[in-house]
Amino acid sequence: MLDTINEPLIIAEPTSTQLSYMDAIVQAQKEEMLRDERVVMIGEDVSIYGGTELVRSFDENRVRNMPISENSFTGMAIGAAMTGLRPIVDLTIASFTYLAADQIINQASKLRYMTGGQIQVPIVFRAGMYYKIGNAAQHSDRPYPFFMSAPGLKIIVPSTAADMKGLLKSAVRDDDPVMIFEDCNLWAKKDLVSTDPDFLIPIGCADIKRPGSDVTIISIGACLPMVLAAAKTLQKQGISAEVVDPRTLVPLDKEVLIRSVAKTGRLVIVDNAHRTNSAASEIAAVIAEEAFESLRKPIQRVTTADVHIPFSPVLEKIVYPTAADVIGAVNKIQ
Amino acid sequence: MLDTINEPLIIAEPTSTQLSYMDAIVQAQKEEMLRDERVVMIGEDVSIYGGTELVRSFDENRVRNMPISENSFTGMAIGAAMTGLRPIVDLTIASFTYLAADQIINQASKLRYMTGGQIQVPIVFRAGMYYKIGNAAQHSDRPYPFFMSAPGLKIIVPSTAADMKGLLKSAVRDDDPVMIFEDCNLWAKKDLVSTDPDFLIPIGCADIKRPGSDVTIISIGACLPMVLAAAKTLQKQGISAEVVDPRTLVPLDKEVLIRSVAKTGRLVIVDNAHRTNSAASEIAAVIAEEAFESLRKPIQRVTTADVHIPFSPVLEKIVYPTAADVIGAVNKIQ
Amino acid sequence: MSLRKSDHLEMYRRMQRIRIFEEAVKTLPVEGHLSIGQEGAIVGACMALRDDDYITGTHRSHGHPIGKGATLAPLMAELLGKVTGICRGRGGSMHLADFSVGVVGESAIVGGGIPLATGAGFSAQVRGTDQVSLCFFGDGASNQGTFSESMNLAAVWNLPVIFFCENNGYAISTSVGKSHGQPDIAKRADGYGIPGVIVDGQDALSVYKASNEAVIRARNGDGPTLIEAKTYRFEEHCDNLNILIPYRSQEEIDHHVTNRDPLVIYQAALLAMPEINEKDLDSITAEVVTEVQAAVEFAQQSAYPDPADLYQHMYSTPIHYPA
Amino acid sequence: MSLRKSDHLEMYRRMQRIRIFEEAVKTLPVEGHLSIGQEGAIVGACMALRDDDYITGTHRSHGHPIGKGATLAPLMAELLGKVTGICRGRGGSMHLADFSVGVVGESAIVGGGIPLATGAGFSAQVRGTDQVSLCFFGDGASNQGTFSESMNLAAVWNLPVIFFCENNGYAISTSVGKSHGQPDIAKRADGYGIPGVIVDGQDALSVYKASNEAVIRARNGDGPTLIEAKTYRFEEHCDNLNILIPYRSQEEIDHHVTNRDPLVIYQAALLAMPEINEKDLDSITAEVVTEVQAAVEFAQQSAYPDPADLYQHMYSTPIHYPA
Ligand SMILES: Cc1ncc(C[n+]2csc(CCOP(=O)(O)OP(=O)(O)O)c2C)c(N)n1
Ligand SMILES: Cc1ncc(C[n+]2csc(CCOP(=O)(O)OP(=O)(O)O)c2C)c(N)n1
Ligand SMILES: [Mg+2]
Ligand SMILES: [Mg+2]
Repeated sequence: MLDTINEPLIIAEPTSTQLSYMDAIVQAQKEEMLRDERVVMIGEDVSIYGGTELVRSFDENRVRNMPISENSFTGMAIGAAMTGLRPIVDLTIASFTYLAADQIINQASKLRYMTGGQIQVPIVFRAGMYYKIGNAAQHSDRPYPFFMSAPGLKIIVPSTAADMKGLLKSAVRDDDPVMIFEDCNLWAKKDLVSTDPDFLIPIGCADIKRPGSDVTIISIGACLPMVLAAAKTLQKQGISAEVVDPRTLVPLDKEVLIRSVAKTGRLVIVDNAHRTNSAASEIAAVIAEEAFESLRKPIQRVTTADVHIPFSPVLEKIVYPTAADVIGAVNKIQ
Repeated sequence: MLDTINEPLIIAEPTSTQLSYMDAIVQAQKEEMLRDERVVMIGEDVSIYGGTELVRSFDENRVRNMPISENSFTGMAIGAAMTGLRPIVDLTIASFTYLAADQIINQASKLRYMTGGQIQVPIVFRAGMYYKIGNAAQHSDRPYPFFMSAPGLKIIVPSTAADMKGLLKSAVRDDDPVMIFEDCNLWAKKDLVSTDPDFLIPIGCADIKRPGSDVTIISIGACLPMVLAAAKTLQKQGISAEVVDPRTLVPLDKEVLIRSVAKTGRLVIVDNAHRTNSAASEIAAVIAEEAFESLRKPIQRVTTADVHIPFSPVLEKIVYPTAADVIGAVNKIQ
Repeated sequence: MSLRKSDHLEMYRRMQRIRIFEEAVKTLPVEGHLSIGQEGAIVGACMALRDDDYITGTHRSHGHPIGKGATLAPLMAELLGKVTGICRGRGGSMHLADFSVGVVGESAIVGGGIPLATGAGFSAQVRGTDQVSLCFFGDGASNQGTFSESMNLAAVWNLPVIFFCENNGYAISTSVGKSHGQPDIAKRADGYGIPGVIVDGQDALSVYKASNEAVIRARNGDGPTLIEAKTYRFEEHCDNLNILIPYRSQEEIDHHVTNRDPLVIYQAALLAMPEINEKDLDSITAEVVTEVQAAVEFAQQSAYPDPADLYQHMYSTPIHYPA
Repeated sequence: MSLRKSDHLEMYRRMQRIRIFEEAVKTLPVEGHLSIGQEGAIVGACMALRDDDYITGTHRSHGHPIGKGATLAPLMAELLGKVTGICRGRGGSMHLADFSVGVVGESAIVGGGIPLATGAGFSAQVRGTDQVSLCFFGDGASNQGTFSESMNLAAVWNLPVIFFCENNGYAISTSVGKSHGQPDIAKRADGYGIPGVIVDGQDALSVYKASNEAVIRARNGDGPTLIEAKTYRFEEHCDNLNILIPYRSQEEIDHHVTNRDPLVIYQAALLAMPEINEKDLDSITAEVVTEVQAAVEFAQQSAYPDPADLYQHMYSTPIHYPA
């Protein structure tokens, strides 16, 4: 298959239902596995972590439990993707992605190019970000920035059940490797989600979650509920914030981001990643380069501090960005 | 040992000598190994890749050849650092750092914090960036941005033999994990280097490689010779470029960078890393946030394109930033 | 080295400490991976070590430092996230590393501690001490590449390392039978030219014996040993898991709890010794109960870390930090 | 399956192709890791495979596709970075992956191809075909965690995978003796409950026989096999290395080149067969010489990729790309 521009994706919404973010993950996978028998799911303890329904619906050919060998079962899935399957790899906790980084970066992201397009790697890597729950530093990373620096991957960070379902389904149908970072803090959060089995949200499209005119707040992943709350408070102060969710970090939908900043002239970026080399940093760089003339004030990054996630709840709760931080940042640039 | 501010480092230059970048690496290690018997070197085929002199000077207790097991020998060195040694780990080619990313990030960078300061991890990870030499994508990465997003590491990218020697020696003496990214394109480049065995360059200090007044060019790692050449050409055009080398990427010497931009009002950042989430992105974000009022024009990132490094020389030579690119970027913001 | 009466009583004390500590944890608002059922394996191994020897452990981190002789109060305080905790509240339940008794890390990255332990052995060798390093890891962890890589490293360099597998039959919900090409993990040793030993992990004395032999080998410069202790976890993997598909039967659990409790087995062995009587054991149990109660009170009464100290312990030599 | 005359001649042809291809490479301005000396191991293994079976290889990537039956010209063009190269000039010497003959990757990350091959076997199993997957890797690669992890994965899921170790005695300058706890890599198989076989890699027929048994096992659903072929690399690791401390003796090299050349050994075996004579072999050699010459000419006359196509082949479904 040669390089082609993504087929226009049909976005239909015949009926909708209230669905949790977790159920959206399960449903997206189930629907895609029913639709296409090349889609298989592999991971550790696949029967738990929301996988129970899949284990009950598919046999061991389609849902496989893995020994604790992250680099190799990830590589195994990549090899399978190269030879006719479309695997979904559940890496469970995002801090474990480092163990599979070699296979994800050196193999999955590179092999299409390195073979001159002979091989394609249609694979989805799922990684769950479990933080804010006292898991301490070895279990609490939000490492999407890490993988953003490797060309060849597509990276998505859905913030609602609908985005999760539509983007995860698009990821499974994409012919390139896609990493999807899920946020455990959103698991229970419900949302109206289309029941159309072909409901898709295209990769690479940002979404304006709240229109506004005075300041652009770019919200990454699970920052969204908190950012929307901040926007509400700001509204009471008379500041109209436009909340934009990139949804896809690679490729970035620069156009929508730039258009919003062109309108507001002010930019705050909110990201649960550690500050240095966060997704917020990349977006700030893009805007400082491509929309500088629109900017009236310094770009503000509101991020997690450059400190490891501490176990103690009194320490952990102060490391992540809060609505107060967002409001403070917005006020700083009024 | 409790948290203390770094002791002021003595920077003395009794005599100097012409030394290549490669010899600076070898000498720095040899001097530190002679000075402190806790310093050991481990890596694959340590007798080659510039290690011959070390193998001849020290016995197997101090210089150990490793099986090809990057994650584990890196972890082994970390365990040794926690129990009284000060290892230098040669990971050879930087693309192999992904294999050791788990131990570097999940253990080395985190354990001091996670043990409440009970344990310290004085270790140096060396990674050589071999690119521009037809090695293709699996051997040509420049992955420092990857590790910049993990708190707890110090990251240095020396661009001259003197910086290499002084920084590598500081890294060995530092009580925290330090990653040093070496550039094979500089190996043969010679420079005047102090012969004082206590010659150190402090980690976290940028260096103005060329003073100027019209534009700041921040040059990362091996971009320097090319950037200095561009600055010369610009001078002929009547543009006075100040060339600043951060030398350390984490922690970043913001003060020096901001001061330069405050003077020139214009910023170009040159980085051999892939564009997205490059070190250039982080620096752009810092400046757009903390020195925005000084900026008169958009920040320009001159980086390697977001494409894997191709093998064919006709393709490879066009992916990296060139002096013409730098000049173009400067002219764009005049 | 054969065990004297005082050693036996110390072994019993440490096993009871783990058991009673963990029982107390169950009553506290703490999520944890408990070591109940595995006390014989842990303490049997640790008793073969000197105080200055090293160990590394796992996410199931409470038992290892206790087995190695740690004071209980800072461990309990850590579980509650207090500043008096062994890790100043930064580590928590999966990371009770007490460096003062030689714990070089309790890694919640499965398999992550194995290279660290290998490194502690390497360090001892380079520094020319006769310390040894013992690495606790699970059956699940044995499938990480770090295990085979580290065994090979230790074999090649003849490092004083004991690879000690607590094979409790499961990695969360995954049984050894369904995750290992063959079920005896000790058999892997042969591929790296080192001895591999299987031992009944519920029999602390057998564990001690095998560990002691491995320690002697290591201390004499004869290199690493792999020990696989077949043991069993009495509790759920950890207490916040919602496992809807059962992976082990109640009969299996009951069998182990009833017939294979390492404390009961060791008690019987002790009471069969002429020099030890029930009173010896009862008074130890009573002491440990008091000790654990005191630890809980200490933990509960301790302060939380000061949020102002968030950045403390990030760097030994902080430079421009926090930025 | 026993070999017919035509199979023998094909085996000989492929071995000659590797040898003569590599000899030609030596005359070109190409840096490469040559397979000279290892032809018997490579071709012996590949001859046991069907065209639709999979293989993965290593940085020493020239021999594997040739062994699997690839056309030479696109391989040679790739070495010169031409657009007619098998990878369109993107891959180069360490990456001569020809997917059309089932090469799923030639990984220059040592040990990186082992999981990929395991995945190709997994894929065949899920898709319900009877394809098998054979993984070439070196003695050095066997120390990567991916090797033990993948063997275990294949064992647990009974995958149709053959782990084929080209043990040429060295990983760059590091000998097996100094990097392996014990020198027989095949012995590691036992730890994962799969068969491990040692074979003389310089004897293509023995390699074929062992591989064929493993392939039959795999195709029948009986799971993976580890084969260790003891072979030898006649040339330096690659031709841009500056190794100042000798790591193998000239006598050792001479011994292998003189007495253990797989082409010479196989030639002798062939000529001992009543149905094959010198003329058969000579005409094959002549054909291969012509074929290689044509490949060199094709490569030299081909164009370089157009710089405008730099971004081609990055994505199947490019979105906002290049940015
Ligand atoms: C690298 C990594 N992968 C997965 C996990 C999730 N996890 C935590 S404990 C565990 C099971 C470990 O099993 P085992 O090694 O047998 O130890 P046990 O829990 O039985 O003591 C898993 C998979 C993890 N913490 N780290
Ligand atoms: C992960 C990784 N580590 C190190 C290297 C550098 N390297 C290239 S080839 C090689 C030796 C490989 O030895 P072996 O597996 O025996 O293959 P051989 O070269 O003998 O064919 C090494 C260390 C690499 N390419 N990848
Ligand atoms: Mg277990
Ligand atoms: Mg070899």
